[in-house]
Amino acid sequence: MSILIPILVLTGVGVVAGLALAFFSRVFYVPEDPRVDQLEEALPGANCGACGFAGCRDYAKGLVARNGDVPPCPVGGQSTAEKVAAILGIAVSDVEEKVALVRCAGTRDRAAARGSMVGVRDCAAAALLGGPKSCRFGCMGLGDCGTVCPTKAITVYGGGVAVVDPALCIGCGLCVSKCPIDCIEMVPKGRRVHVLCNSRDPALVTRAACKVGCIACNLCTKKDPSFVVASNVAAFTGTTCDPEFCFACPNDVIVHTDRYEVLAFIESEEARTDYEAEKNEFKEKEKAARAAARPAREPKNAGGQP
Amino acid sequence: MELLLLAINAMLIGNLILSKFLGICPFLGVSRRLSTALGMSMAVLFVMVLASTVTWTLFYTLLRPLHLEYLRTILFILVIASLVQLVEMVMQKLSPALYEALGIYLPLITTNCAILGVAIDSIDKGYDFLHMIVYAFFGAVGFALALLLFAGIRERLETADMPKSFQGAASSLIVAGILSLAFMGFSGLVPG
Amino acid sequence: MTTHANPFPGGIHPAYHKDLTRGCETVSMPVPKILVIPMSQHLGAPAKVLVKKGDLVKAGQMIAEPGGFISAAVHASSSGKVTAIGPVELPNGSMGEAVTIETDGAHEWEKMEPIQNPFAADPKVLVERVKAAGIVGMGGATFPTHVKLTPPADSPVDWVMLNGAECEPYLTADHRVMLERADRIALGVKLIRHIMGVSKVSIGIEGNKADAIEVLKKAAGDLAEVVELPVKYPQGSEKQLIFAITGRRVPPKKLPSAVGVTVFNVATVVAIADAVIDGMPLVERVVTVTGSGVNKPGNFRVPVGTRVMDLMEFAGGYGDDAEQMILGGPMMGRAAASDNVPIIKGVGGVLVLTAADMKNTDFGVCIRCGRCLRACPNAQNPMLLGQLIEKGLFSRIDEEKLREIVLDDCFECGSCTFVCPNRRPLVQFFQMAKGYYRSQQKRKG
Amino acid sequence: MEPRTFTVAFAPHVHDGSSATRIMWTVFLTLLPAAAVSVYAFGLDALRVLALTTALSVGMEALALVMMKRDPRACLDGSAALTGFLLGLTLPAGISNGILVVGAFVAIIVAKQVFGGLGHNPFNPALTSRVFLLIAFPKQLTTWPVPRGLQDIQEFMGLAVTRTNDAVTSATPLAAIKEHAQRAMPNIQLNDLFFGVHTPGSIGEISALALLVGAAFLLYKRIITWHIPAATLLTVAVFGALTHLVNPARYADPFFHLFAGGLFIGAFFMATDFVTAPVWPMGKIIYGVGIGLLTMLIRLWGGYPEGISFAILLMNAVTPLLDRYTVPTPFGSRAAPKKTGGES
Repeated sequence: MSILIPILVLTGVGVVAGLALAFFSRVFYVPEDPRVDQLEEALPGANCGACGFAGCRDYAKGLVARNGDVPPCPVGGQSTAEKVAAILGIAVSDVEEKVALVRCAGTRDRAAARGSMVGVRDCAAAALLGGPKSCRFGCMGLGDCGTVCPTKAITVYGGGVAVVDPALCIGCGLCVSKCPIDCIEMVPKGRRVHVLCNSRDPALVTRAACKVGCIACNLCTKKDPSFVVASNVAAFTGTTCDPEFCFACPNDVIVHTDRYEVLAFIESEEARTDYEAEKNEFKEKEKAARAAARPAREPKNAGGQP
Repeated sequence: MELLLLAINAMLIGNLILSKFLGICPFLGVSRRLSTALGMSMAVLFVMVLASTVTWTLFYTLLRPLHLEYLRTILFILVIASLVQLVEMVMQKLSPALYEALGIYLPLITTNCAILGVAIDSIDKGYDFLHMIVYAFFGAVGFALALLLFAGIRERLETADMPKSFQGAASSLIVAGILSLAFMGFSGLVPG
Repeated sequence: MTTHANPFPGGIHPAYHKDLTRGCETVSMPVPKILVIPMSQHLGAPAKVLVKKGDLVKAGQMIAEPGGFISAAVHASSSGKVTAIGPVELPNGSMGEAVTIETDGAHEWEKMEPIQNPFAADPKVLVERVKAAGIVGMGGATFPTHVKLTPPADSPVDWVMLNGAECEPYLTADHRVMLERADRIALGVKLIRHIMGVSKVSIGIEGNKADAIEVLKKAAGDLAEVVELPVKYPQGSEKQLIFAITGRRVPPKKLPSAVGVTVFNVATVVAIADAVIDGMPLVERVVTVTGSGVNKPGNFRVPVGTRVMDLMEFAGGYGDDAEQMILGGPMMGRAAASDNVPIIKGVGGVLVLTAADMKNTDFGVCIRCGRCLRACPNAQNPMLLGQLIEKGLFSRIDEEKLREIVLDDCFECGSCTFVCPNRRPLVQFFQMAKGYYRSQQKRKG
Repeated sequence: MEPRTFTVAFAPHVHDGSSATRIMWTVFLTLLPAAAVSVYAFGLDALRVLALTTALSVGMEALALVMMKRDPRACLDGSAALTGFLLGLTLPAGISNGILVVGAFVAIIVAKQVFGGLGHNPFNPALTSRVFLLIAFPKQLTTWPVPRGLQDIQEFMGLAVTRTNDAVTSATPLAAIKEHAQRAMPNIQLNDLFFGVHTPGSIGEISALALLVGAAFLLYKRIITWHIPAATLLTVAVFGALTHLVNPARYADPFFHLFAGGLFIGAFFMATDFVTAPVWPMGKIIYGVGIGLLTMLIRLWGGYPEGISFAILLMNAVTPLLDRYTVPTPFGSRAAPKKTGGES
């Protein structure tokens, strides 16, 4: 009998509390979509903010609120997009995975310096003073991009130019927004050919500032229409091209990543020597082909292949 | 005068966080921003006064007459848990931003030992209803004071070049330790 | 008339070094072989080029027209042939389009028609003339003057102020203008009174230019009161000047016209008078060449577009240990990377410092000494803001509304950085933060 | 003439020449008079304590900097030396060397370098350490040697000395008052408190005069502002006067409270520590008033005879809040423009 009283007391209080809570949960009911939690689960969870939302949960809410009508998560790529689409019950849109590319090869020995700077420790500050190089579009090499990179994919090597390691890059795009001179571009992951110059100055100015600047000579566009020249600088829009086309560039601005990693192309002396040798070979071949073609009165050599 | 002394005692000398070391979880958890610390303080203030009132009443109307004093811990926990659920619902409805900011720490008030501590303490010390209210209220104010001071310091430490190993909880605990040292100065201020 | 001046909060007392050039009469510099005339010498849209490569131009010929409402015309400073039109490095370190003229040495003029009897003329005609003459604020802000002369109807101006404070250390260009062209200033005041229809004109001059105060008092007579200002940097900043003379406080983020005041630099007023009376556009200005790194400090009347290297050659060259070249004063002027940059309308000084004079730029942490807070003329919080920007805690800045309260109103006078015992580059931090917010805005809109 | 290039830096290009290091060493120098008095009063023991705390602190700082892979030369920037010196000044002269090592460790490592070093410590390192020692070693920290004049030094120099006073320790005036209330008063001369050569106490606190000399220099150099010391001293005086008026038999008069104990060194040298004090004038005044109130609260009714260290430490914790909520209005926003044309 005596054991019953405490049991009753506890049960009674519990029932009262339970009923009160049930009542109040009606009064203060706030609807919440369970899909938000599912979506958050499906997202990479890097909370990098590259999508424009403040973290993955925010992005999930945005997805739910606009029923998927927001830019895809740049980090998660195709697989995440599929999961998101499954949860939301919408069709999968194709996501192009991208990686960052620093469009500059103007290392210290190639790009002219511009005065000496003191008291400057990062790109944002240096940009206010006009930058350490004569070229105002080139990488300043002070590494702001590297500090924001969540995967430490960007390093400034000895030459004073930041280089992205495509293997580490998750394509979040934070470096692009950080770079004060817009020297970094997101390029499709599969692209093999890159124009490593960002100078939108006219040819004369670019040439005075840097040995490896794009002077918009249009020689590359003649080789392959995937090259386009706009605002005084060339860009490659396709996926790949004949590696030899790159040798057409008089200032060695174009790299084919099947032949040379971007890093080696910019930093390694050896790769440079190899490149020079190959380029000379290519030029010889082209000259020979032209000589061979001339008697036949062919108007044009199609693409420099023998 | 006696109530004033009790208030000072509850707020400063016997500060829940800094001299009784109760409620450390929210103290470390929601002290990163002043605004959330303020919200947490308010929630704790509300729950603490309410919980103390309810538990005190239950104790003296139900347990004492039935000689079930030994049930108080489990009963108090039950009551506090329900109250926290209630606060959570109210807050989610009325202030979603604060609800988001407090996050997991809001339900954790349930296990905030400060609440249970105050409820049991006021029984142990044999306070009457008025003293119990004053004790709970100023105990919560002391909790809020410590939390706000701490949040201010942590906001300031955001700009500090702390060594990696001390960032976060490590330095927070050291700050809490020093604060606690400083609160030792109040010892002996009020006898009892 | 009263000469009482209200001291503004904060401010600093740097070493002025004005004795170097205070007594140097202005020397006119002959036209150099090459003139590089940028299209963007003013605040607002760049001017639109009217000439082509190979054109022959005369001195005073308009070579570019205003590119928008807030913009100004640009004129050739001498006669010669246009040899290039393209981007060059500007004094502020950026690149901008410029017309390069190879001068012929004849210096043939093509002036505008002088306006006869200007005080009977319609003020609109006079404003048109100021616009056609390409006049901009010559104190450094380079705001187009014709815009200032026509305040919008909803904020009428009842008090015009002439800024002769010249609070920047080293510079004496305005001082010399006041001494040598006091009559022109008086004439300019008369014109402004006519154009704007105001009766109250004050000329504010810092107390360390007693001779200029004397001369202007005599020249201005009843046209304007001359107010002796306390010697304190940044006394020449608009808001501080207005407070000193009128006691009116310009609210944060507002223009002086919000309290019914407009401020003109003294040199600008001379340019207005020159344009109306002589029909002469703004093609030259007085520049102080000074500092420990020059051989012969002095004041020079320089054609706009003269490259600094040409000016320095004429002025006596650099000392052996010249290390830093600053266009403008040492507080707000910009260090140029090379002297192959043109003198433009807003550059009042070329200051060359030796390594010994240069500030050590190694900076340390904030020790919260509070000197910057006491130096800030806007009573703001450079300390916390600097720390937050250094750590990139922009969310905190937004949260505490520091951007609205502090950053938007900071005019980068440099007082905080001047007094910081750990030499923290606070102004640089603020510029970075402003850049950050600008880029944020761009991304949003 | 060929174009030439120059060094580029940020505006402003000139500087007033001040430096944090110089400020630190200036504060250090202004403490020397007080140190000199205590060496006179307590003999070589005081010198030992001061030299040891200073040297140990600089050593700890160097150690911490090396461990954090920062430039260890920064240990000579004066801040560590100042912290050590201040710590020494708050300790009794006869304290043992072991405690000094612990003190320097707490001050430099725990209270300062853990938070990133100079500029970031939320609490005054010297006071944190003192309070820590007071709680950890209550006996040693409250054993006050009686000043012995120059005996020590005379002895050291081989001069003839007649030892007149062999009672080595005694209570401080504040402790005496606490224990015996007003009955202790006749034995305590305000003169002694002011000049300090005869009263027991911690090394730095005994002579109000010497501290005032140093403080006057700091104020003249504008290294510290008047707000904090003035607010603190005034609060203590007013509070002391009020309580004295209410019950003269129990509470000492305000002058006693002003000159006794560590109020002067606290108000002028500890509370004004840049890093841990509020920056705005209004905040400084609230901070000073708070220190004064808490000091008196602890002195009159608390468990400890002296409360200034606790008071400053407690108010240090309030500093971030004061900094945030006492910001003055920016120039121009206070007064509405006289002309309202175009104003929204």
